[in-house]
Amino acid sequence: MQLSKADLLKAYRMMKTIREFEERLHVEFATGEIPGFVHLYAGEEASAAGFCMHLDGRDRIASTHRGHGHSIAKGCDVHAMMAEIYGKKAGLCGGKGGSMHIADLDKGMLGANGIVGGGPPLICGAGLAAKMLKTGGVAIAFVGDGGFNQGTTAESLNLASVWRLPCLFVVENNGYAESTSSKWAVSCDDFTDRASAYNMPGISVDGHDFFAVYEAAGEAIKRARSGGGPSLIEVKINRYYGHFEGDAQTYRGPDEVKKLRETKDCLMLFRKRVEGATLVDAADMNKVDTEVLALIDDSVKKAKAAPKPTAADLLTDVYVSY
Amino acid sequence: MARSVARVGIVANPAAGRDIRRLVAQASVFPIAEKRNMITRALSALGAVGVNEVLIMPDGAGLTHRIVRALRAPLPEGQVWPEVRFVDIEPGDTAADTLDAVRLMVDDGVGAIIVLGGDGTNRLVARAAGEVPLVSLSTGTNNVFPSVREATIAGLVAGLVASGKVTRAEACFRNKVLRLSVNGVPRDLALVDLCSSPELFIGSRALWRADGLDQLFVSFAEADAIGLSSIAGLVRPISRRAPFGLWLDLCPLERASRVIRAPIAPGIIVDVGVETVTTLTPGAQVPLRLKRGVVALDGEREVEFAPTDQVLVSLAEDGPFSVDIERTMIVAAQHGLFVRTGGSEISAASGAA
Amino acid sequence: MARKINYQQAINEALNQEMTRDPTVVIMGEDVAGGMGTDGEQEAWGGVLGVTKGLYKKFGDRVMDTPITESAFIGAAVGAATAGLRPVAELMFIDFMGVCLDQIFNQAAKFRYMFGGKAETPVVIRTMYGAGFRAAAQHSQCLYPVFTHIPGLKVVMPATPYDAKGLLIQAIRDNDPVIFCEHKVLYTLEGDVPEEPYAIPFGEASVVREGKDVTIVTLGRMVHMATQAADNLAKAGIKCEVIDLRTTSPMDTDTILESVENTGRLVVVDEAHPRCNIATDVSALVAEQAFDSLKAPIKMVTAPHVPVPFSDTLEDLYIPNAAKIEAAVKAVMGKKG
Amino acid sequence: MSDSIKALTMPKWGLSMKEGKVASWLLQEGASVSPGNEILEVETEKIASAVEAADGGILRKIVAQEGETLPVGALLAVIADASVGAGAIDAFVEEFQKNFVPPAEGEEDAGPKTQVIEVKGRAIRYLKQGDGGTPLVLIHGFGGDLNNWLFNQESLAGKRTVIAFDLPGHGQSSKQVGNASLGEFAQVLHDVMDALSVPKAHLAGHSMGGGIALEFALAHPGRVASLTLIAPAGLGAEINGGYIDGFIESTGRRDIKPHLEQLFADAELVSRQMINDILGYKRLDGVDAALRAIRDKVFPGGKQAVVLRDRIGTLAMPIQVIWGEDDAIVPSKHAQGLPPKVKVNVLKGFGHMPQMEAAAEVNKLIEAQLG
Repeated sequence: MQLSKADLLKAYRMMKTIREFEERLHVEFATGEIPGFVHLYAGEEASAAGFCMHLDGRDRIASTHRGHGHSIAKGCDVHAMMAEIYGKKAGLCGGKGGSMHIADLDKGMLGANGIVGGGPPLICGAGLAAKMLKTGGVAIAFVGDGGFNQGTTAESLNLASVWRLPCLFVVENNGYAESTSSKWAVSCDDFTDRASAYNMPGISVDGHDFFAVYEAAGEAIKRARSGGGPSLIEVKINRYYGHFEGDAQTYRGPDEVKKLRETKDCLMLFRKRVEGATLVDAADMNKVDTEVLALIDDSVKKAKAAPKPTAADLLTDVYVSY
Repeated sequence: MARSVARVGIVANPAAGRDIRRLVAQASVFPIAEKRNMITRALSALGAVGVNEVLIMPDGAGLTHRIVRALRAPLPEGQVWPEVRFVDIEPGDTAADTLDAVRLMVDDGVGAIIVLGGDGTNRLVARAAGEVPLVSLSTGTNNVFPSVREATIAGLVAGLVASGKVTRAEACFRNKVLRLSVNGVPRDLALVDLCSSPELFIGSRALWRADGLDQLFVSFAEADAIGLSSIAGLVRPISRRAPFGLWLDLCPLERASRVIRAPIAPGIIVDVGVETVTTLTPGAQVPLRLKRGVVALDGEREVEFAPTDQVLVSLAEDGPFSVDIERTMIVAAQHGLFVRTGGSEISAASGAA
Repeated sequence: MARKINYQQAINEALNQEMTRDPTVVIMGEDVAGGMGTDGEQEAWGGVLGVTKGLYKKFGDRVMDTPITESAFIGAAVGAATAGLRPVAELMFIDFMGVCLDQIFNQAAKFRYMFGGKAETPVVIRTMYGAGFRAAAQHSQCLYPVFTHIPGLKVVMPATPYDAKGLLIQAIRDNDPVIFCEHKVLYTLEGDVPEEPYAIPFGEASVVREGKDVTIVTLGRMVHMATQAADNLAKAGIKCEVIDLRTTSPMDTDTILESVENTGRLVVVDEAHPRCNIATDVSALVAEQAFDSLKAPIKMVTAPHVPVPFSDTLEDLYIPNAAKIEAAVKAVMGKKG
Repeated sequence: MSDSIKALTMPKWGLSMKEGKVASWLLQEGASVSPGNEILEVETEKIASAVEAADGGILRKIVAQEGETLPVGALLAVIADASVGAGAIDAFVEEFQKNFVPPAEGEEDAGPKTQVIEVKGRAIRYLKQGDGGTPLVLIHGFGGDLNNWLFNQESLAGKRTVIAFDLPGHGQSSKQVGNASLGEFAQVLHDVMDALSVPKAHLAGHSMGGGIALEFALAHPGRVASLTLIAPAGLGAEINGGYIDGFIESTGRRDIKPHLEQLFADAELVSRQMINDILGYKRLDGVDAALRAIRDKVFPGGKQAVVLRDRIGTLAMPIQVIWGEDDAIVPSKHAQGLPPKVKVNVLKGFGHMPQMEAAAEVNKLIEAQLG
């Protein structure tokens, strides 16, 4: 696996941007200024980045309620995302979607989704469109361990296999469906076991290791682009925060997250590897850190200052024409 | 007859059989449920030959959970299972689990360890098993070191060895091993093959591409093997028991002195250019040609190295002990261990010797 | 050239012409070709009642059979619509909405609003509804009010072959998600239909009969029941104005209100169950906006609040008919039934 | 039954008419009538018009009462000579009613049917009625179709073949309009006449159809027996551009109605059915583009592009112009100042559609010119 220095820095920036976006939201949410539900992706960055580093304008992804990471990785504008989460008119969705519905179809981001298991059927459709229009594009459904139990996911795996669609079904198994352990709620213990039932390859990768995800994603995407059909990839991963902001997480071990941050943090592992291999200087990555922090800081400042939508916005954007 | 406790360890790698080779090749998928079934079949056999206690490596991926459920269920009619204990580690679902668990099993005096996994799992167990013999069962078709055997039989032989009914001298043999040191410090080992490649990252570990492979070291090379060692096996087959290994410098096809078409992964048969073939004698320290890259141990990329690192490979004869399943059962048969006379119990079923 | 074809042929012709015109139009659904994967006939069915027959032979893999997985393929149609196709998905019976509703009302219907007006989802979901086939409680319902309730969806209820073709063409060309409801009893109904493609705009009711005494607002199959009632009532000197809504979302409220302002009396006929249906919706509209024009209380003729029964005697009692409509009209005219 | 007793029956105006309502009687029993006299008003879904007498005699008995809706072919009145006895009239009525079977629902129309002919790659719909003589060809205007002649064609077909057809871009003909000029349409007329083996014809054109007829006559004078130009284009630059634009831009009943009302002196004539028919036509694929192309070519910037009045004097065949004085689309003042050989008829109290609003009068004028 070869990655140029520019690629490595791009991946690092992507993951770092997601991390700082989420860490900042965690702080800001606690002030009470952010309305509604917010589900943070911190800890899972290597998954979004490992897949989205391979994607371009032809490709489409569908995300989950925990969608900020995928959105950033697929190129959604950070300022607009932040403004959206603050419910502002300048938001990516004009303040009509919020955290759970961040989407930018022009960027191939079919939306975070408030419905667990809502994405896979849509991704079958995006894959079908790519196949019929011969764009060479692929479509990726990111699903959690909760969503992967939904009937929609089961149906979509079957349909994608029957139609041999250029789709990837990525189960980001962070161990908890809301507050319920995947060890209890998932009958097969390991999601890759389900792949063979749908006649597609299924593999597991360590979601803390960007390089493991990146390589597996690359192969699955290559296979899909070349007409090889869908794949199932389980990314074993951890989230640093609760199901939603405000979740006391009494279902988790006392030092669980602390230990994860110390031993399995994807950014830490990434830095150690590229520095150890003398591929990227620490100074280059430190510079990225500084720039990302400034970007997030600026996005929060602007989001707070931005105006809210007005009464005139309530009734627009329901239909193209009515 | 003095009675002591017969213990057997079981290490099952829950992650084995789900790596990237399912995506890039047609490698077999091995469901966790089947691993659980293999363990329960082995437990039946272990109970049948009088093993008192079985130590199992716990995991976080659901295998433990399944075994616990199986233990709570009523036993099949007429069966007696050994006591089952999960060794005291906190599973992190990494390689360290296996190393830690095997060390604890060795400390607790297990007489044999049943290993469910592939070459990679056995490699880890070998690092910590010391003198304890392994009964290696392949979970999948992508392996060279373990063989595809029925778990019931594996349970029987592990029990016979652990309880001393068949002696180690009769049942076991010692494997060769390839050792890797970085900057003078022993780093890791390989049971079958060790290969260097100019890739920069370990990535998803498994190695399945022939292009770029630089050097291949094998402790043995079977002509009917799957994987990288097949390249050597098709040039010059070398048995597990031979007192030497082999070292091949590989190269692009156009520069090759010979081109070998080898099955380097399930469903992947490719041409590999071989520049030179050298006998690897025990003790010789061979430096790698590459300055930067990764080393794959038994087909899995494990070690990244930079130009500042000095990387050496050597062959040693003090590898792990393995139980020869076929020979052990022949010996048991010759001793009449499974013959029932009159109303008495078979001797294989008695307590530890 | 206009000529007589039936409702089912009109739908088939609309699909055929739009697929010819626009290569991004695709069809998917259970058995829309039929016989897939068998050793027998290709395109064995062409839809469970043969509505899409012939399209697979002409358009090949643009007519896609699906596994019986409504969530997956209705969702796939929605996803494909966001990605450059104009899918027409067939939800065989409207009753099956229960196994795919999320993809329709939480996904397709909401994309545009949730995403700040930047999404277009030009998907059509064709679906069969209505009683009269002795198909019992899970294959006979009139669930279009549920879809009508959802902002973001358009709901189309053609009553004639002419409308079926023109409204389906509009549905396919429309850039919003459209639920296209076909009454199974109407498939064999014949009528004049131009050969050329044409699009009937949504939100334009059709006044199928003019009259000064009573306004009958109705839709779908009930248009024909209402017309029959109006014919009978005309002999008794009662002139009914029959309004076919054609689409329930958008709804042509102007035509309803104008008519009621002229007649002063309203009967609403709806095959759906009586709670929260189109009849209650139209009644509320008139009560709120044209109350002063009313000379009599509004009457609603609907199915009863029970599931659709199987036995023919019960189903016939269940379905609103001309006699019930005539009685309602006579009641608002102050005459004894 | 005496041949001298004639039945006046519910007429069939247009192919889709099934029934009509007797609106009012214009003559009383005992009035004497000549062929072409208007006897009563009938309303249909599409339009209201007068029923003309086909035969001369005395209006002996009114059978249908005002307000009654009757099927096509139903007996409305009896016309007979004064010499016929009252008993014979009653017997005639009784006999008629006994034998009358109204056309059943959905029954195929036994009357004349439109046909389609392929002319240089375009499908052209036409309706042919009558037989013999020098044929009369009817040419409708912008946005119209052969049904514009529904009160005229049958009446004029008594003595000759009468052909009405849909211009390209109109009715049920192909929607390809080529360069959309009057010359293009004149060429289509030429090709249609060839295809139907009509070497020479009387032409009657309405509005833009009048311009087409005039253009054709100038190009092929030898093939034109006479010209009747009804509210024609081509005689002046003015035209109601607002009407043309409104007709094109309107998409629904409410917005098109006020535009259509400009066509008639009596706005009540614009029925819901007429509006539906026009909307149905406008919604056919290709129509919108065709109408816009014609507008841009023939009426650019709200003016007529082609004015031929200076050349009309060069034509040798009989020519007449018929205009509703209150025409709001093409001003009737264009009828003024034409060469003396052109017979000018300006009808008081009518608008742009005199062949519909004043069908009897127009039919009489055409009949007179055709001789």
